[in-house]
Amino acid sequence: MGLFMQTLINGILIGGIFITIAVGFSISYGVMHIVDFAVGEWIMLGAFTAFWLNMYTNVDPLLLIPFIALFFALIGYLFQPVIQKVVNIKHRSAAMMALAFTFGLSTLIRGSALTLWGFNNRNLITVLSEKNVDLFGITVPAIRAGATVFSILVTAAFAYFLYRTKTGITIRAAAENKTVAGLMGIDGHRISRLVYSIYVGLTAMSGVFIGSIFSVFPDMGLRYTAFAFFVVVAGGMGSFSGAIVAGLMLGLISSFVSVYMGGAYVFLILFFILYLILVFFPKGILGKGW
Amino acid sequence: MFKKLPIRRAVVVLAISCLILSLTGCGGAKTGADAGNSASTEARDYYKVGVITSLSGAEVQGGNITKYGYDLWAETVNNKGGIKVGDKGYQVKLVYADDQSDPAAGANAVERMITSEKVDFILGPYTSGVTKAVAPILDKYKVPMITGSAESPSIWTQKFKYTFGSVPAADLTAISPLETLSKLPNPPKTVAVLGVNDAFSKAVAEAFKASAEKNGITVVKFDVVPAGTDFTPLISAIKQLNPDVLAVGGHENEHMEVIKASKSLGFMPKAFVMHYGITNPDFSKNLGKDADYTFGAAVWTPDLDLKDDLFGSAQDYVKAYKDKYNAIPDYTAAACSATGESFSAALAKIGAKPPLSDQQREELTKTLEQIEVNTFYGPIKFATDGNWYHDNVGLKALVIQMINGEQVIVGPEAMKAKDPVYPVPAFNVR
Amino acid sequence: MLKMKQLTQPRVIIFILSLIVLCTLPWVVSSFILRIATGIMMWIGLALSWNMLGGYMGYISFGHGASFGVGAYITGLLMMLLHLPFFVALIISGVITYIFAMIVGYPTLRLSGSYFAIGTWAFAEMMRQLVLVLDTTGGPEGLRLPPMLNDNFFYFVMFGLALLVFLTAYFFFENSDFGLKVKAVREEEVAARTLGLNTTWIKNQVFALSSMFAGIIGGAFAYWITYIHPDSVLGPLIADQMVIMVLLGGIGTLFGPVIGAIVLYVGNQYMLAAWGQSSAYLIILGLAICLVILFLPEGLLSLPRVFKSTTKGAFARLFSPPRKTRI
Amino acid sequence: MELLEIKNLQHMFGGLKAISDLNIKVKPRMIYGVIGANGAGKTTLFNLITGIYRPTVGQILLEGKSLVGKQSYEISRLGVARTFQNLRLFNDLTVIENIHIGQIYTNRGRGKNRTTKDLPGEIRRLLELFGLDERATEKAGNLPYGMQRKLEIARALATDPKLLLLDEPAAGMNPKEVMGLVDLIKEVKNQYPDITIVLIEHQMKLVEGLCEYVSVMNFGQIIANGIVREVQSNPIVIKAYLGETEVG
Repeated sequence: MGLFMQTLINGILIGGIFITIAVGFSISYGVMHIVDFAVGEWIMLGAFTAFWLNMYTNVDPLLLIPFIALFFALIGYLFQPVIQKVVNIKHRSAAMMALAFTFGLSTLIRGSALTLWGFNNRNLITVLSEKNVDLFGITVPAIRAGATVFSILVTAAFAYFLYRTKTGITIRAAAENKTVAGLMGIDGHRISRLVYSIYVGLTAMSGVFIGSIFSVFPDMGLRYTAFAFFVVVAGGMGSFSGAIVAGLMLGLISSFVSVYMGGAYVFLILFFILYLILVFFPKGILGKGW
Repeated sequence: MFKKLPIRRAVVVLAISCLILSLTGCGGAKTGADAGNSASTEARDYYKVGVITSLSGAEVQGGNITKYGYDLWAETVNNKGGIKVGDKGYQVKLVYADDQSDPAAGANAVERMITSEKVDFILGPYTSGVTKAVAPILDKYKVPMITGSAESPSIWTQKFKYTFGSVPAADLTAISPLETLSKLPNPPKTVAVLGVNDAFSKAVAEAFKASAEKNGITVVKFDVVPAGTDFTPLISAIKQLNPDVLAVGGHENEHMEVIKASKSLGFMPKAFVMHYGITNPDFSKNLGKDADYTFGAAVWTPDLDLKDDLFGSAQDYVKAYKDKYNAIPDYTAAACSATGESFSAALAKIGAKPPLSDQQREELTKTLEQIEVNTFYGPIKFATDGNWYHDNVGLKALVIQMINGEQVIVGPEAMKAKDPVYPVPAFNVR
Repeated sequence: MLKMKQLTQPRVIIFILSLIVLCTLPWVVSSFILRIATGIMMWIGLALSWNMLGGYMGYISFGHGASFGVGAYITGLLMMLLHLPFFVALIISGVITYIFAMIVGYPTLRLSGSYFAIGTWAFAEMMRQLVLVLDTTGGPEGLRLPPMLNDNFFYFVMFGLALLVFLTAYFFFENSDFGLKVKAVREEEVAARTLGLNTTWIKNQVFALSSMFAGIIGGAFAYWITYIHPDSVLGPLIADQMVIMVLLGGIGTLFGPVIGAIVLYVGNQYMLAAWGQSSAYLIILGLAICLVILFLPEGLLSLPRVFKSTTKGAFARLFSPPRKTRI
Repeated sequence: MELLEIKNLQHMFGGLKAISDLNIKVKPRMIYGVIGANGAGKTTLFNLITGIYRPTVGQILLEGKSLVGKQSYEISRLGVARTFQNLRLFNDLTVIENIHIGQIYTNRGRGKNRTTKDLPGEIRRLLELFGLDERATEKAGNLPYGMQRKLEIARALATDPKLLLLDEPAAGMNPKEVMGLVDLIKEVKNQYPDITIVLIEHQMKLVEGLCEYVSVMNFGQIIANGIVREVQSNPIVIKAYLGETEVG
């Protein structure tokens, strides 16, 4: 029973981190129709920025989160017109172009990071690192708990923004139906730019947590791209509740499979489930995606 | 004009293709050895040495360590007047090829080095996978290669003729830590073994398991997981089983994550046993005190009392390495540097001046099989039969323990500098 | 059938001449160049096979590497476990990948667009993990095939396969009703159905056909390299490279994948040789992809068209797909 | 016998009734109009006939043979062709290729009623009829809007249908273009007298000019049937449809 509860809690804490990324990712997919292969690279850049800033300023990486979020939001904002140019290309495989472009971008960023920062692993140490809380006999790693709580708070704030503010409602309108949104006089470009910048900011911010839970290295992005895809696709593009459920599912599956079946099967089963979900519930497990 | 689905054309297409495919049998009548006459015609007074290793891709980190080792050998040799053959010293020039951590790319790269760069001999890859892909090509061109890194036992069972290894296979070395622990007055009774699903790490994990069973330690969990797995759930499960020892087969990244996950879950076994990777400077640098007391297996440490003419003592080697790369060399770097010395000795013995002819390469390979070279890394003598054909099985496997960020030899009995600390102090009381 | 008039067309003459040149290649160039040429042929075949699915039919697959890997492993296992001769193993593995793709294709092809891309990617990753945990395939130890060190043999095998795929693309996709049907699926699937096209069947056929080619090429690759590993034949890099080659050359065209494969493969080999000790080539690769998409979305093949406005355009006409103006 | 007969047709989207209890009979060689406001369920009706949707309840019979449960392509091969309200051309293919794709399955039922028509000649005839001959080798996506509409009809005709379904053929056209379209459809009917046409419209002008017989749909139901003039004066129709939108 203790193991079961521990596995359950672990599972929840693994998935929690990816919820924020999934939410940002799918809203940007809704508005711009881009599946971003560079999602892992934004995570990597966020983690590295935290690492360097921490090294030179000695400020705890967790306190740097707002700065990193804003900084990357700015980068996203400045970079978005380039992506937009790709989206607007008149081509028979326009979606393909965007997909391949982000793939190229991810290769470019990864190559630059490897060249600039070398191949070494780095450890991002925060005040919560490697501490734990004992909850009725279940050990909860503090950094993971912190990441999950933070992730839920950010997601809630983002949900509030999307459902309760005027800009947020406009974004949702744009995401759900571009033509209608256009008819209503919504400036698509402005919205796309805003959404992309939010997405990059949120993703880089999550990178701080991911970097401190695991480790920081230029190749790390590849791993987390897979997890982010799982949560986004399984949850259904653009669905909040879906992202949360899928995040939990990711965590619970990896946790339970590795404890009760053997770690060798974790990825096999994760990808198999992702494939089944795609084929049978293309709108996500809750059927709420676009 | 539009036509209906061209059945007739389809038949023609298939017929042409079959023709071509059947022609290939005749077309390929020439054998590889004739096609690839790699005899060097250019005149040069230095040795051209190929280095094939992982300079990008997943294994870039280890790949660079092998490169550092090879580089340091070349630099040292050149500073001392080159390889002495007869009464003249010949400089060495390294030519690099990146295998991108991918066997197929490695096969291409090595073929390029042989046929287009016309290298005299080759210093080998970091990973076992690339070694296995490269070895048949070496057999084809009859160019000798020594790898200073690959440790998977399955390389040597294939009996490649021109491939040698200066590090004993993982199944020979990974058995020692648990053996040493089992001989303590309060030996561990249970062990949990985790391994990463790559050729080397899996071999290490299996060796851990085998040596535990042999030495009367119960294996309570054995799990081989894919690279990139989150270790938290696994460690939670292991924590419940409460083994005395957690043994991990992996590379430095996984070792780091295992220690971090254990600490964050409050799991503190009486010892962590690992293998290659804990001697990587990043391991101690990143984990600080948490890295301490980890057991590992190595075939060389900076403290060994070994010396040779080229580098001087092991300590001199460490100093040279540190001056150049600002890091402490591990046994892979040392083995790579020493690998060059085997070639030097063999070349000196047969008196082969650069560039090497095909016969001289053949002779070189023969000589490598015969000679024993004593280096700062230890004696290098390649096995000539058995399951470890062409592997340097002569080296004693050392048990090391990290203490204050330094590797200390704690076993086997005859070699140890200190007694092993077991059980090790918990993370929070260091 | 071929008429004299067709035979004297410049395009046909050039095609036949280049075939002759390519057949004599092994006796002209060095072993290393031949190896590169073999690699080029392999990638031409793979890029063309991907283009059938991604270019002509518009179903962007990021999992085409799975077919390659499955073909490689089946060929390897047949040769090692059952000791079958290479060509027999190759043909069987082609048949098995075809059947396998039919089974996988049926559910997967219900997806479209980005979902299809992610679905195929997930499936390919699943296959890699499966091979890693299976004992028969050797797991992480990889699989060794009987060594065969005849360079010319592999050059001709790959050349033959590339030619087979090329001719299939030319006759079935460029110049036939079948090709039009496939393109109709890409352009408007619903409309195609209401015009009597059984799109499900067409999609499955194209998927299975292109997978079969990738599988056969994978089998040849396995024998050529003699050592296969899940990460090297089932890794995402294989599919990624196919996609990039096709994009680089020009998606949905006959010569685009050919040009893309040559440029990317030679460029990659050159960069590795030139800057062997750096990861900077990733930067170049990434930058090249981004720039091509931004400024040459139709691929390198559209360069002659840019040329055409300034020159007489003989070169351009040579490489642009044949126009059908007569009724 | 009726060419097309729809009995008690009902279709639900989730819990919403898009079509309920719908009955239509279309005699051979007729031009039949279905009018109704946006959202009345007209396009859904076409999608049901052509097998894009599968009806919840009811029967659709073509010459007495049921179409329910058949795939779109099977229905097409039985002789039903259609156009789409928002054009669905093969934009990257040429005009000729578009029409040619329509022709691929004119040999309906694979050999049974194998057509003896001269197919290339048929393409030429369609191109001339629709005034597309000068732009025959251009990509469909590059044609002006009006021509794209015509091309879609030509493509549908190329399948040699018994029943041609036109989904708002005049959408997005100005009154002058609409009159041109009326003449064009009359000419089509002239050259292919055996074809039966069902068209969906909300512009009265087109229906008035072409159809002998109309059905008026509102909220998924037929509220009136009959000759155009009768229907126009039907008070229910005026209230439900004509009253809201301007006629013509």
